[in-house]
Amino acid sequence: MGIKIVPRHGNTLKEKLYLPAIFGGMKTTLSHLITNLSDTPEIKTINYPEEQPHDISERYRGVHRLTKRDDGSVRCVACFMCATACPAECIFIEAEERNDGVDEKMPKRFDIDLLECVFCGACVEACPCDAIRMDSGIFSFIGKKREDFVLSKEQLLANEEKKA
Amino acid sequence: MSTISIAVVIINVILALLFSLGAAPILVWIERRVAGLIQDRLGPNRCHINGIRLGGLIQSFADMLKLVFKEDFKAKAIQESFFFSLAPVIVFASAFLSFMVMPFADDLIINGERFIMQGLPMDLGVLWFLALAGLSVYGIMLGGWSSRNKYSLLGAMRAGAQVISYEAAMGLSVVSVLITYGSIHLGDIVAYQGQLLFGFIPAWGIIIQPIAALIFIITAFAEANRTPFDLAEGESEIVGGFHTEYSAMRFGLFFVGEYVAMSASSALIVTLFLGGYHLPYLNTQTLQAYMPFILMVLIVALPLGSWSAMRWIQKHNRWHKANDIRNHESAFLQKGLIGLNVLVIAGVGALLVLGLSETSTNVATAVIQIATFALKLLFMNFVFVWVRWTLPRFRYDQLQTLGWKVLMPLAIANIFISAIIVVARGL
Amino acid sequence: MTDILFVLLSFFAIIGALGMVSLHQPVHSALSLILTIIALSGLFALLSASFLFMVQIIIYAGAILTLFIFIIMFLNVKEANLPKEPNKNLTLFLGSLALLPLNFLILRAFYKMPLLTAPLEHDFGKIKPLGMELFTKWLLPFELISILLLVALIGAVVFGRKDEA
Amino acid sequence: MIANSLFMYIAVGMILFSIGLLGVISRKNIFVIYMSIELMLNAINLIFVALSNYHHDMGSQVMAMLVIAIAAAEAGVFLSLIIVLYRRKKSLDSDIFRTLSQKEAV
Amino acid sequence: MSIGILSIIIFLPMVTAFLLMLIPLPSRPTRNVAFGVSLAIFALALYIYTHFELTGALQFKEFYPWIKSYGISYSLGIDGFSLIILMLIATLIPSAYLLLWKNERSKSYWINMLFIQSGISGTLFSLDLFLFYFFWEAMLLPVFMIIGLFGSGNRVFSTLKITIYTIMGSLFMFVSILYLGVAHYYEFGLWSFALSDLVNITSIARDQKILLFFGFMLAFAIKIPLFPFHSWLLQTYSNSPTGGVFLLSSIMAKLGVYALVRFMIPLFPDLFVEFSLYFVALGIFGLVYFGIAAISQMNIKKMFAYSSASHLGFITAGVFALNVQGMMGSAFLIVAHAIATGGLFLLVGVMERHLGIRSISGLGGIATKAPWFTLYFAIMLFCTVGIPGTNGFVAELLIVLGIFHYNPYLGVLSALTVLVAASYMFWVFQKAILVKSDNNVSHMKDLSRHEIVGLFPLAFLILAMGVYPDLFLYKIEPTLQHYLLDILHVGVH
Amino acid sequence: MQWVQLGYLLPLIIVGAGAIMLMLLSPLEKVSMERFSLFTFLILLSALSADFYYFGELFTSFPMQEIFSKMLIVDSYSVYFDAIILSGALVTSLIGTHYFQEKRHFKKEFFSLFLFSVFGMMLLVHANELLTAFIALEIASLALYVMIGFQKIHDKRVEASYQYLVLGSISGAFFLLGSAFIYAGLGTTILGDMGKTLDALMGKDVSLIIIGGTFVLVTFLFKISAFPFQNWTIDVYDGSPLPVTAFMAATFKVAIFGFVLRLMLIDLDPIRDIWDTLFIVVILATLLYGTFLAIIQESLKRMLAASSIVHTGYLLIAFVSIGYAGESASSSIIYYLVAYFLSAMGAFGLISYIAADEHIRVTYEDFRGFAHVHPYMAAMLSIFMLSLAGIPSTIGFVGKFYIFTGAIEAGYTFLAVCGIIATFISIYYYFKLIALMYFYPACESEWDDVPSLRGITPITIGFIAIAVIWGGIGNTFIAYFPGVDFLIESARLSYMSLFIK
Repeated sequence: MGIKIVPRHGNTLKEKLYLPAIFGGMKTTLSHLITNLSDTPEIKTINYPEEQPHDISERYRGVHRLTKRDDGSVRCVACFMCATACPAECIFIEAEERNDGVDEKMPKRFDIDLLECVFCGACVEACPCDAIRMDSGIFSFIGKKREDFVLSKEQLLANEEKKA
Repeated sequence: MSTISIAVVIINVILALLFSLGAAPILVWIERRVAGLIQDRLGPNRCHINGIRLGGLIQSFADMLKLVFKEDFKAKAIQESFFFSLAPVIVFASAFLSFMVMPFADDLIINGERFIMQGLPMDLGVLWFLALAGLSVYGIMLGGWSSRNKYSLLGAMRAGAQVISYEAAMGLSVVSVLITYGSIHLGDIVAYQGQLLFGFIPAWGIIIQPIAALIFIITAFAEANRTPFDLAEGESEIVGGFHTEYSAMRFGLFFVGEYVAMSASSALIVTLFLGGYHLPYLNTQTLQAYMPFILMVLIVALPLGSWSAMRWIQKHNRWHKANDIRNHESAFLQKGLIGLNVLVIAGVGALLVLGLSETSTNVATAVIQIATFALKLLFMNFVFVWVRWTLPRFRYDQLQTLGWKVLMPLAIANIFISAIIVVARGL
Repeated sequence: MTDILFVLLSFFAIIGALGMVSLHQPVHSALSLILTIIALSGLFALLSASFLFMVQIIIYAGAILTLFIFIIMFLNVKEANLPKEPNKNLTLFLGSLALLPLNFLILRAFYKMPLLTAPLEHDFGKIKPLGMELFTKWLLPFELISILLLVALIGAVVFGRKDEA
Repeated sequence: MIANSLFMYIAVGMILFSIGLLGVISRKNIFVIYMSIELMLNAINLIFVALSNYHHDMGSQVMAMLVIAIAAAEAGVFLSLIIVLYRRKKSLDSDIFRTLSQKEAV
Repeated sequence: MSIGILSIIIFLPMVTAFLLMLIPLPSRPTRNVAFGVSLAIFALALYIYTHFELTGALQFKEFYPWIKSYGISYSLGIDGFSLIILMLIATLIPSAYLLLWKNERSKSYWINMLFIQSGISGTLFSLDLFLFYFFWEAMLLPVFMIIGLFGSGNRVFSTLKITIYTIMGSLFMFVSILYLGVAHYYEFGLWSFALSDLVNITSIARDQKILLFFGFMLAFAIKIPLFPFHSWLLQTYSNSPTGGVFLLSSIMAKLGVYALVRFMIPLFPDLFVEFSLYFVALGIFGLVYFGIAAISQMNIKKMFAYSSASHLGFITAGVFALNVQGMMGSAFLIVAHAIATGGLFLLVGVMERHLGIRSISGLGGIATKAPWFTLYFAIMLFCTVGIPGTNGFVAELLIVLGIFHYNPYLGVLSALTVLVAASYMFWVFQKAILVKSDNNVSHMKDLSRHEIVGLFPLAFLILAMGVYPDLFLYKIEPTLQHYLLDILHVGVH
Repeated sequence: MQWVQLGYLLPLIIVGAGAIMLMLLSPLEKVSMERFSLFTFLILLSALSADFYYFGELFTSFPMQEIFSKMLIVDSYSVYFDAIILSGALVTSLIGTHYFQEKRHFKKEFFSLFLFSVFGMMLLVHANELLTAFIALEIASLALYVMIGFQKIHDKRVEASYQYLVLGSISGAFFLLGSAFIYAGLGTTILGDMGKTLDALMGKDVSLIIIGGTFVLVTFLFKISAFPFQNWTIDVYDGSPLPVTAFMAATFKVAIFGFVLRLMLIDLDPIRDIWDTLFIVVILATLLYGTFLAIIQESLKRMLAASSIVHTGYLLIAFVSIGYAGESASSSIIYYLVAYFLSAMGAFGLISYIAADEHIRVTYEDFRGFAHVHPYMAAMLSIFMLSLAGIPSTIGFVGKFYIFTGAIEAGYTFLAVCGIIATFISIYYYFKLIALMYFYPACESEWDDVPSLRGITPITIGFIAIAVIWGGIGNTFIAYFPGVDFLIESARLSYMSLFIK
């Protein structure tokens, strides 16, 4: 490692004047403006509510969902791994005994506060039994109160995997 | 004071108000739309009143309303609440007042009475602008200081130092312009620019004094705190600069004041360098002499222009859902344009048929000149916006270096050269 | 009309000046001074010195006091660093008493002078005749001012720059 | 009538001048001291301009302009000096600057 | 341009002193050179003495313009009165060198002595008042140096004191001189400070004239010192080195009297007459006062200091007696007292060098150890007291006569007071020299050869003048006649 | 040809242009400090030689009257003062050479400022109009303020600068107010015209001019540090670098007197006697208080500062005598200015030379036994002290002689006596130093750091010492060599030139 001396550019008079470069830049922006005003715009913006985004990738981390077992019951065993892994501490789990014999424990409550969540996906990685996923594809979650953003177990379970 | 003079005065004031204050929402709109279009996106285009969006212009009014009705919040730490409230007023008022001396048209003569077409009929001219530009910095500095917020203070400091340093270069560049024109009165300056240079080039300031024009435009950017000199706001490093703590209408005044100041700068640039209210090759005398001819050209040109505008609207002003209320807008605009055409042609036609009296010629000249001025003003404002979305912000030391080491010596050298030329020509 | 304006402007000028000497915070003082200066510029306008009116606003209000306020804010003086002036008002009062005779003496000398009634030329105080006056009769002082400003500039640079060593 | 009298202008000017003088004498804040000096110069300007009107002579308006320029020059030096002082002493109290009266060498 | 003999007398020591300052000679050769210079001046003085004509007019005049715009000139000249003092100086200074031959080791001592000699001569010869003032002040500096450098005790303070004191007096004189100059300018339209021109002034009002008179008088009174202006005296004398005291007491104090006669009489003849009574009285009062003060002193040096002052009061009284006896007596006493006091102080210096003490109570029995010393001491002392046979007797007799002529009551008073002096002088002689005491005076050595030689002329003069006074008086008489008859217009009684 | 008249202004132009040239040169690394000293010296020398071209000629003229319109005057008077100011500056630059090179923190701009202040002073003498004079005064003062505070690392420098600046500005405001009143009364501020108008006004009410003149005099009294305005002097002189102190004490005062004498003699002449009583009080107080201050000082520099107040008192004595003995009093001022200038310059210069090393102190006590270690320096210092005290054979004596003669000639014998009293008290504090230097044994170690006598500074000081002596005794013995008479004659000539119409 040494210090790399980068030669300074812009020693010619033209470059030192700066004005040609500035006018060049302004020409570029103007050409964009005119193109976009003309019949062949390059505008990439979609008119969102009316036009929906069509290029969301499959790996997009949307709102969480809790997966179900084949029997429709919650897959989660309330191991708290996700809550531990969560950097934003937005997962609140209350465990209870599972009496149906399928497993030993299950969450009594499983709340995720989306206002806290940073959508990092650490909980998904941490889950030992693939009980939590973020493949619902919901990129826009709307609520009118703060309380609306705390998703309960039921709501999480209700989220469906996004179909491609 | 006759009725006409009162009317003219009122019209003048209203025009000044329109050009400055009324222009503010339009400028906001232009800014946002142009920004969008330059960056390959749409600007605001949704807000509407009964389907009428005017390309998103309504959004500006909506924002205004929002600012007016928002909660006026003041942090508890702010002790100097008087100055805190005063600051935006100063910014706004000084920007607004500085617009007041711009001539929109040549002196209007009605019934032998001469009216100066300015908001405030003063002959101080460019000095008035310089004075108020100097005062406006108090608003920024007071606002930043009384906010008791270090970011605000930093912003205020930056603004203060910037304005002080650029004011010098600005004043000097103006001096060289004044040497050329031989007057400080803006009306005389514009009248001078109605001449032709070598018989075929309009003697606009930008052609006679390109260096002064360049310096003045640059410093005007700095005085108006516009990018690339908007370090006072510097949202990326000091949050929002001097207006971090402001909200609601207090913020609104800052916000509007900035656009008014921009407008005022543009108006001065137009006046000093872009021929003011003159159409190229058509100064007041020519206009008055060839008035019928020009009106005829107008009758022909206006429908043509409207027709292409209508074509454009038809093509672009569509909405996605067929049943949206906003789809009516296209038709409304077309009807409006046609109505305007009819009105203008009828009026002008009536004038032509009835024959032009001197007064009506004068009034028509004034109207045309006001329109010209408005167009030039709009163009200059557009340039402001255009530059903003092209150039990145300066670093602070670069800003000062530019001001003191480049612009100032250049301006002084320009004064020398101008003076020598003027004296040589005079001999 | 002019009388009312005169009274108002003088009132503001004096109020501003009083505020300047009596307020504790330097920023407040400076702002009061701006009030005075703007009021004074109004008085200049009343005296039909229109160019000076502008100059007063541009130079004094626009440059000198901006710089002043800039520095005050720039130093960001804390309350603790301000001088304690417990007897300020008392000294101001006593001082004003002491200055009364002087003022009386001076004003009495002026009292006998005739009023300014004669009409002025229409371009009195306008920039053009003023410029002619400045660049013919007063050329030398004008040039000297440039040297003075140069000296001040060097001085400011000397004081302002960083000490090496 | 009032606004027409030289006396009134001089009176205002003298009042301002006296206030300035008072400020210099009785305040300890170096900023205020300097502002008082500026006020004095301003008062003198008012007197000059009033006299210009009185004598019908624009010479004294020129004088007032020169005075403004002088004030600007002084302001430059003064402010830079104040910065130096404040940086060294961390105070705006003119009474603190008493190193000179102390018996000290060099 | 020729240089007159008086200029040589003034400038020879000065130039020599400057040369000595620049040439790095050690102390001893410096002293030898200085002594040589003083002998040379003695020779020149003898030349003048022999060529002096017996008139009251000024002789050996020299005149060069100096500052033309103010009419200031470099003009010199002597008359009989100056001549006496010139001779005195010329005689005393070589003796002083001899007396101080060994004890003063520093080079600057000798250089300062030379400077003093210059200053004294200059003061003595000046005819222009400006020039006179110039030398009068310039004379002070080397004294200042000599006391400060070589004195003892609180010498710095005493030097400052004497300097300020004397300069204070002389500055008032300065103002008076300036006033006279201006008055001359107003009256004649010409600037001049020459004595011969200033005496012509008639335009000064009496009130101013009185002030001017006292302006001059103050300077001289301090120098002499007269009664109320003596407070510098004690400390200075006791702290000064021997040479310094010698010069102060025997020469410079006399210059005060000299200047009094030389300048005040021509300038203010009427006032001189008018105020003479007060000054005679003051002189006699000084005589008594200082005499009593002397008695109460234990320090021998201080005692002599007071005794000297007391005699000077006597001299002053004689000057103001306005008759030829008084004035001649004064001139005579100036010489006599200069010699005697000078000798005494030199002897005290010797004693001090050997014993290191000055208190009278510490002495005693010196006579047995040092016979030569005792002899000279006795002669000087007798002279001071005015024992017949010494010149002191003649002088005092003349003065008493003069005062008696002037005013019989004062004359009687003065005759009585002379006795006071006798009493304490004898007491000292007895206590310090003769009576044997237990105190240790064993360190006392007798005088060395140089000292014996140096003191001999003094002792000789004392006796010679006492025996044959006319030899010395005839040269001065025309001058005094001139003063009294031509200027003061008082007859010789 | 009016361009030829520029020749009259040549010294002024040289100094001004030189100052600007030095300013432009100062950023260059290549040019060393020594070179800057040399440049300064050369500029001043050439200005001085240009000045001497007109020296001793009786004339008066308004150069370039069409352009400068009587704002600037050149006459024998100004030429004479120019000569004093320029030689003062020259001497300062010579004696300062050592100091500036020893002490760090003197940058090259210093010399530019120095020349600017010389320029201002010369301009002040040439000014023929009140505002022009004020601007000239401000140029000189501003440059001085900066020169005082140049070494920012010392608190006392900056404080001295501050103190001087504040008080100077206030006094400047008074000057302006005074000018305004004079203008109010007379309708002009040009010096010759004012006098004429005032003559015409005599017998009518002139109270405005009196008030205005008083205010102008307040500034004057302040700048020369007379009694009610003397407080700054000691602190500011003490806080300044020594050569700057010398420059301020000697040269600046000369320039101020140059202007005020012109004002008083030409313009306010008809009403001048109004201020006599005021001046008498001021003189008495100045002498008294200055003497008191001088006695209580311990530091030599402060003593010299205080003594400069006393010297101001002497000068004022002559100033007040002008009314009745115009010619001799004004030439006595001019002569005394030279005398004081030489003595103070020498004293300050020598002390600055001795104190060039930072840790040597300059109180009285520090000079104990100085003569035994450095006899030549002590001798020179004694000469300067004697001259300041006014002991015969020095120029100070002759100066006092003229002052007092003038006072007596004007009928102010009383003032002369007061001056005399102040003089003999002054003996105390001057002779104290001599006594300390000579009458105590040397303490060798303390003076090891004092530089030996080498270089340009001590030679200059030596010349000053000789000049001091020569000014006291010199005359026309040596043909064609200027002595006392020459100085007096040229002072008279310059006085006469004021009245040429």
